[in-house]
Amino acid sequence: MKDDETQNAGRQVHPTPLLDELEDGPWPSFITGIKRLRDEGSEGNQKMMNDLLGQLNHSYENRMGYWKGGTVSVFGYGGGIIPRFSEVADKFPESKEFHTLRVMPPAGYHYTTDILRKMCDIWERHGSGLIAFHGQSGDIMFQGCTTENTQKAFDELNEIGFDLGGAGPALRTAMSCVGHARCEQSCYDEVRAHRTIINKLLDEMHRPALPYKFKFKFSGCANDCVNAIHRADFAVIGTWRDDIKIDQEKVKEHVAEKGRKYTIDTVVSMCPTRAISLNDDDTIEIDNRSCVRCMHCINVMTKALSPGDDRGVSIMIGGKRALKIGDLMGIMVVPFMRLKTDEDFDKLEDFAERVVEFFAENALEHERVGETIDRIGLPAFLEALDIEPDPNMVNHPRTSCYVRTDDFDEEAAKWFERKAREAGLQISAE
Amino acid sequence: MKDDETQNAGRQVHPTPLLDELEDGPWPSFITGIKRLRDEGSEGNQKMMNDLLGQLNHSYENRMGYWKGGTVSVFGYGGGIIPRFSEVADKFPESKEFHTLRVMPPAGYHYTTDILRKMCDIWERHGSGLIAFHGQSGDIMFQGCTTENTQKAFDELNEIGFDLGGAGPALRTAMSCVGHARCEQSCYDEVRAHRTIINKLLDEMHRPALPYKFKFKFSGCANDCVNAIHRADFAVIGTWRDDIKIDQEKVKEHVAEKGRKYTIDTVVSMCPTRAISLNDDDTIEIDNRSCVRCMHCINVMTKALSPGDDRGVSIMIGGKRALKIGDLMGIMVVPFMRLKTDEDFDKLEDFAERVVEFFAENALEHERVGETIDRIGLPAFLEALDIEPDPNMVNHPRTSCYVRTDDFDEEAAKWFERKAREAGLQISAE
Amino acid sequence: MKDQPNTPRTPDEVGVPDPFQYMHPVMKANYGNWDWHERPRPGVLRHVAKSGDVIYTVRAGTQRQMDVFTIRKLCDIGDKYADGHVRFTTRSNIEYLVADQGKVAPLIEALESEGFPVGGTGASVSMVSHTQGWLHCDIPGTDASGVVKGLMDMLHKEFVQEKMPNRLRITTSCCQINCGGQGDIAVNVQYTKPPKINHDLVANVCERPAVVARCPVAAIRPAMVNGKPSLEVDEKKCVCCGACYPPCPPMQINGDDSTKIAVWVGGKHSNARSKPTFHKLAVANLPNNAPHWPEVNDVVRRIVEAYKADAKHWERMGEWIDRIGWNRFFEMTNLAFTKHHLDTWTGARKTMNMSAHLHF
Amino acid sequence: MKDQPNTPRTPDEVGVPDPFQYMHPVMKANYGNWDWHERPRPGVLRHVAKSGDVIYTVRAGTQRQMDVFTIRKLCDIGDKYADGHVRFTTRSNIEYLVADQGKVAPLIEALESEGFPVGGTGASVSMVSHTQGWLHCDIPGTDASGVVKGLMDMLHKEFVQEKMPNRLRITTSCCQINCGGQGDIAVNVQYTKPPKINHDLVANVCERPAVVARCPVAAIRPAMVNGKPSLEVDEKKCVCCGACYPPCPPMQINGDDSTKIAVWVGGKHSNARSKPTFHKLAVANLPNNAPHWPEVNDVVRRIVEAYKADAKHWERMGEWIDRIGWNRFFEMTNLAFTKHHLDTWTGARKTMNMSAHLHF
Ligand code: SRM
Ligand code: SRM
Ligand code: SRM
Ligand code: SRM
Ligand code: SF4
Ligand code: SF4
Ligand code: SF4
Ligand code: SF4
Ligand code: SF4
Ligand code: SF4
Ligand code: SF4
Ligand code: SF4
Repeated sequence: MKDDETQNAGRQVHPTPLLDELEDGPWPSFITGIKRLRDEGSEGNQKMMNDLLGQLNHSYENRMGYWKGGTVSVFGYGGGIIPRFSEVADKFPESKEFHTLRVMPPAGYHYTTDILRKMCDIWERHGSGLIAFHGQSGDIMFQGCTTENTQKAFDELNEIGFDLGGAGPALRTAMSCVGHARCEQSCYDEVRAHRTIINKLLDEMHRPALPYKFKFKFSGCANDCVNAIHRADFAVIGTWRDDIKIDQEKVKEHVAEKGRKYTIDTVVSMCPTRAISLNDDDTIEIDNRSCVRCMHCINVMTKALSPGDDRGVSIMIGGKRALKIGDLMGIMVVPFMRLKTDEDFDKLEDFAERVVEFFAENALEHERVGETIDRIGLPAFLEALDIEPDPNMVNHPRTSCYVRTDDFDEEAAKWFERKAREAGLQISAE
Repeated sequence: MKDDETQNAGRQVHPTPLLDELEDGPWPSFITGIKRLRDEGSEGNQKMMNDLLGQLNHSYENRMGYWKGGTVSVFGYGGGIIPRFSEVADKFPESKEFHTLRVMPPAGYHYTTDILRKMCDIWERHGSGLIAFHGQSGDIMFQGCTTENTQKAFDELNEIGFDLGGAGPALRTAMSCVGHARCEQSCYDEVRAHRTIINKLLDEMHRPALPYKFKFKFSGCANDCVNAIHRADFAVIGTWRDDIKIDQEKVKEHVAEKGRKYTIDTVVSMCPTRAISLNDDDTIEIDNRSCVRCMHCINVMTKALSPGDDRGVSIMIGGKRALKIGDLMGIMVVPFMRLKTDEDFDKLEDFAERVVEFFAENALEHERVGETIDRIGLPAFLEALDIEPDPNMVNHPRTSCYVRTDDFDEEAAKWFERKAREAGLQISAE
Repeated sequence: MKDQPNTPRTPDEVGVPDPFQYMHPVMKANYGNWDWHERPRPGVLRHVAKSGDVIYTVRAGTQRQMDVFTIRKLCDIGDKYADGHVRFTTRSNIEYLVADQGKVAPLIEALESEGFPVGGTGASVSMVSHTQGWLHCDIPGTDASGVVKGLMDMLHKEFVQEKMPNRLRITTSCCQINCGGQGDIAVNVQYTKPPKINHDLVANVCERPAVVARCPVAAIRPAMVNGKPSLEVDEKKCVCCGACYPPCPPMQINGDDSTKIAVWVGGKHSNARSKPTFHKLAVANLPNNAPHWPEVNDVVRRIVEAYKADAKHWERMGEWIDRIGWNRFFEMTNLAFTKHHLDTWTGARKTMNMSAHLHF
Repeated sequence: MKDQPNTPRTPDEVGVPDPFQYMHPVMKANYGNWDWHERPRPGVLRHVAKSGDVIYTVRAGTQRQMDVFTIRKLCDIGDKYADGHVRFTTRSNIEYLVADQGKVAPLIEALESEGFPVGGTGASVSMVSHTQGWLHCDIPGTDASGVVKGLMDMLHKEFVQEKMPNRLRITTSCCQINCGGQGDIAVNVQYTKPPKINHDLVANVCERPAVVARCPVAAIRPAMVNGKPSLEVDEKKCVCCGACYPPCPPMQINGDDSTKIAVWVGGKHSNARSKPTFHKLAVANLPNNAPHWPEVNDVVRRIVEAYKADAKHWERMGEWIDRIGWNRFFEMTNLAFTKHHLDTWTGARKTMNMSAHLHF
């Protein structure tokens, strides 16, 4: 840290006694980083960050926030910027505008150092010099920009191949796990699914016209490394339909290495549906009918076990956090959709479009799709989307007898037709 | 069966072609029994049962019921009789009145053949000759009585030591399992608990003045052989607080007899909280902290395992069936109440009285106590009854952040006080 | 009082009778001090007290709705082959208590020869829990005793042997009030049409505000019909629950054709292993086909057979289905999963599968 | 367009960038064909492809809110000791992808010497998920980066080693909107007072019907105050959720003293073993004590320690508590169970213990 006189082109540096306390400790300090921008950044960075620190210290003192919203956008787009205007601009004028550009990352968050440096350069010139990898929705957040510079910053980011993400009542930036790129558990091509859907629906992101936000998240398997079920309106999770693949030799090696009792305690007893039993010869038996594809045993015995070959995705609709009706998790709406061929991807894309369309047409203002489903009931949602009811959608069938069932037989006929159709398909496929 | 001419004092016997079909098959036939009353019963029985059969066959033909309610009671009591008047009395006049007397059984349903015969004699004289052991609430149901004979029948039953049970908006007849009388799982004296509470509150049974029905049920352990949790407003279930008692020699015998794998599959893997492990020497280890007193392992190894010694009851409030808000199960409101000494029984009695009093004062008309709790929220119910909140009351603490917590610290202080008190008690007891 | 012979007798409010006067002496002597039990054969329990005393229980099925002749016959058997002490179980089976092992076999023989099946213990199908139906109730959609008789005739073999994975408990209810409990299998009336209102009677018979309050979906509103105060039902809202019928009989919910039967599965009262559960819809809209209800019996049979064939020892119906998945349950029983299986009642969301757990 | 220099540039709607242009060549070559992995040491993953190819991942913690100097430093390290390919994880950790095992140790050394902790893999405490707080948001009750910094300073040791029973995921949210997710431990703002309304501003700033609609308990109604159209809150009903504040800033929900912190436990996103769950209230009303939040940190530390000491391998926080019981959780962490822990929201009944299962 330099001393007060020399720095910041002669301006006073705001004292930040409370923030200074956040420079100790082993974890990297955001305060140290921001101070460096104040002290060594581009001229624009320095000014803005000095006042930013001043305002932040003021917040720490008074335990109150001092930003308010507004409207800022770039040419051609209606969203993607989070505008921030200071309520204490009189004291801290240089950070009176401190907007964030939400920028979509490459699917799976892959970067080269080269592209990162380019981003830094742009943001040093036009913004505050502060970037977050990533926001909770997955955006690269270029934080701290004047209204004037917003367009410039965007133009340059756009030139290097990046686009704005979502904000407001719109399709939001999506996330996908590392999956296929590195992970052996991955059951589908997350990058392709992610890019196919979002790029198809891009208009809904850039020109906000939905009743409220709509988020997609893509996890390659049920470990759900991007928290899709809780945090996406449309969660795509990899799974498989056939049997878990077992390499019995490697099972034996695992048991030999970890011990028998340990294997029983951590694998057999922890299977949620008692589907696994350990044979006397230290191989295992999996009752695949009872297996719910939870991933646990595969996680523990990563060398010996792996997902089956008949892979695809399941789709859960309606996750969100607390506003208005309380937290919701996505409901299993599509138990299985194969996802391998071009046609498969087309189907997924088509389904995504139909759900967003349903949302656009049926949700109330500021209502998430999960709330819509709660309001109209799952059966009505399924009917609207022409999805056939399936036992996998529920933990168990209804327990309440409050329902009018005079058309039960017709409904049952649909099920039997479907089963016949599926049986037919299976026969013809064989 | 006699032939038509001779029987029933010359009256025509109604043909009962549909009912006749219920006389085949290996299970004892109620139709054969009723026909016997028609054909060989007392004169009153014969007439009444002929028309009863006629009406019942009529119901079978038309698939409609033909009884309606009304008001019938005995001197001094306002309840206990289910009045039935026929809507087809023109066709079947002799069973135009067909009331039921609900009579409370001895706790645990114990009888001698002698007392049963006495009941038969009374009912042959004053009623239809048809008795059910027992109704779903546990009453002996003396079914089929004229208005005129109701008092007579009751008087005679009362003389041999029996009393009317509940009907209408009142305390209802209770049930208790065989428990202490024969069952090694029983954790408290069900007979005493049952009789103490019901006989104390008897006025609420005989002179209906509650907002709606109120049922007690008593099970000696969590196997709940009287279905208390679903079907009682106030369920009393035996449990224990200390460790499960293990006779390791008998464990070994069990394993030797049933096999190791079978023991793992049916005991170890089936424990709901993974509290059991099988040692290499075929003894078992139970982590009693994790055990939820579900009874399963004790059921399977009845010789080797038994409930601990620090026994008592837990109380669940609010079970009922479907009307109005859907099925409810009782909520765990008192996790543990020791039940051994006279004082303990006084406490139980007192608590039961307070709950019924709360119900009388706070429930809406035709509202069960479970519905009241749902309406006002569990915290308000606990406060009204001066019960301290306990984690055993919930599967888990709240997940919703919609709550005003500014008095959290005062509430927390109560908990710490209670814990200090309990610790003190434990110390002074030692 | 006593000197006015015409005044009715004042009741002696004895309350719950003391059972010790009727209890078998061995049970009385060892009250609260039992040690363990075993089942020497289906229908027989052998309980051993800590004192070493032994009591045998022989359990037999009855029709519950018993004529005095049947009861006396049971008493005769009790006097002749047992010790004159009996009890009835939660499920209306009779139990003979016998101290002497030598009496057990003759007792069984006597019971069986009189047509009372001996069984209902352990992993058997016990007696169906029984309600009133057309025989006695004022609101029934079907009969009770007849339904029970049909089911127990069919399942008789499973009563007298213990060959199920765990105990299997069946319950019936003859209207949607559901006096029967939760069941591994529950056979319940399910109405399918809104009530038909006899407007001429409503004003006289029904307390209108009370009826309005009784409806779980607020589908009833007061209305003037033909100039008389009556009630109106919004048929779009009505869930055909029948709750309005008992307080207002002119709102007839039953119809010879529209009263149907639904079968539910997976209810459980005990706390053993899993927590108690409610039963879940398996199939609705089965015809109310007295006197044999063949369609209902057929469904029950398929469910019992599937459970028997596939469940693991100690798994109750609901626990078995949870393990193998509802998909496979519907497949094995050849029943259909429909939109009506998706819960729509309060708390419905918590019954949805909000996870990636899947059964294929 | 191009010939009008003053017209803004039309965006090139590229959408989600193609990651293959940035992806490490070994990952690209083996895309979708990985076989297994292991963790040679905390912070390092070794993934083996079906082809036999190997990729090492070295994971390090960052402050997420990074200045360009920090990012460039990370890039320098990547260029010098790794292959110039990186990614960021769901929890804002940076990952270096390295084909050559020889580079792993020097890379770790370089990261650590520059102050970037290497870890966050396997059964460790990974980076706290991070939101905006006073630094950027318009509605925050507390800061985010400062809270995260404090927690990670405290838990640094648990980040660089893998000594927890399973992965432990912490999340924070700087207002009750809760942009942070569910967490094994969640540190969230919990308001304790109804909004204070600046009636002079409401008419100009707020769309009143929209605000009324936003309230989950219908506690807001339009009202005239001092002759101006404004809004009124029924303070008895208000659950202090703060939902009215974003659409209507004059309804100030924050107060220097009344904005408090609650800690929640047992949230889980993965489907491994148990289904995903929401987190549950552990303690509320902790002071919003910047810059170190010692009371919050103390609670978190106690929870982490109890879990670490007592849970079985592979049990997540919520699974552990389910096994040992909430009673014991409160005992071990020295926290209080109060009436506020009893759920009162929609579906609350299903969170009650409707069974005889008990933990003593
Ligand atoms: C006699 C009776 C109690 C009474 O006071 O009348 C009784 C008696 C016994 N029950 Fe029960 N249960 C009786 C109704 C019940 C009920 C209620 C019901 O059937 O409506 C239940 C709850 C059923 C449910 O969950 O829906 C019940 C759930 C159990 C269980 C738990 C089974 C499970 O694994 O879920 C056990 C434990 C066991 O099987 O070892 C049990 C165990 C027993 C034992 C073994 C207890 C003992 O050690 O003596 C008794 C002998 C049972 C046998 O049949 O082998 N009893 N038992 C009831 C006989 C009913 C009948 O005639 O069939
Ligand atoms: C007789 C009996 C069925 C049987 O054959 O065993 C029975 C019969 C009736 N029940 Fe019940 N209930 C009988 C046990 C039950 C049970 C089981 C129990 O107690 O364990 C329940 C479920 C538990 C509960 O209490 O919820 C039960 C839940 C109902 C209900 C629904 C209550 C609710 O809140 O959901 C009603 C309707 C009402 O009360 O308005 C009802 C109403 C009736 C009425 C009074 C119908 C009416 O409103 O007119 C029936 C009279 C039938 C008759 O003609 O005798 N009955 N009823 C049982 C009583 C016999 C006895 O005293 O021993
Ligand atoms: C890199 C990352 C995905 C990404 O695209 O960025 C990732 C990568 C892996 N996860 Fe994950 N998970 C990542 C976030 C998550 C999340 C989301 C989160 O943390 O917010 C979850 C859900 C957490 C929850 O349930 O709340 C998650 C739940 C899992 C699980 C399930 C753990 C469990 O038992 O509940 C596994 C299985 C395992 O541990 O073997 C897993 C396993 C893995 C494996 C072993 C998969 C593989 O075979 O490669 C990866 C290495 C993990 C390691 O750290 O040892 N990953 N993983 C994320 C790293 C976050 C970090 O920096 O800490
Ligand atoms: C920046 C970010 C937090 C962060 O630091 O990472 C964030 C910040 C805000 N969120 Fe969020 N949310 C962010 C991810 C989330 C997530 C997590 C996710 O997407 O996985 C959630 C939970 C999931 C969900 O969608 O429900 C989330 C749930 C909300 C909600 C509640 C929505 C609900 O229906 O319950 C709101 C309120 C609203 O939309 O009215 C909200 C609103 C906001 C606003 C726009 C506050 C406002 O209304 O003015 C915040 C702007 C802060 C700022 O100044 O930049 N934010 N928000 C995250 C977005 C960064 C990015 O684009 O990558
Ligand atoms: S969600 Fe599954 S596929 Fe994706 S990174 Fe996690 S473990 Fe791998
Ligand atoms: S994936 Fe899960 S459910 Fe399937 S066998 Fe493995 S542990 Fe059991
Ligand atoms: S509830 Fe328990 S104590 Fe009572 S009879 Fe059943 S097993 Fe025995
Ligand atoms: S009683 Fe139940 S919870 Fe306790 S150890 Fe036995 S099986 Fe496990
Ligand atoms: S279920 Fe309905 S019809 Fe049957 S006894 Fe109960 S109230 Fe009457
Ligand atoms: S049948 Fe049920 S839902 Fe329909 S009007 Fe009557 S009470 Fe209401
Ligand atoms: S949690 Fe609240 S304060 Fe924090 S970023 Fe999200 S909306 Fe803003
Ligand atoms: S804080 Fe929440 S509950 Fe209170 S008035 Fe505002 S929106 Fe309604």
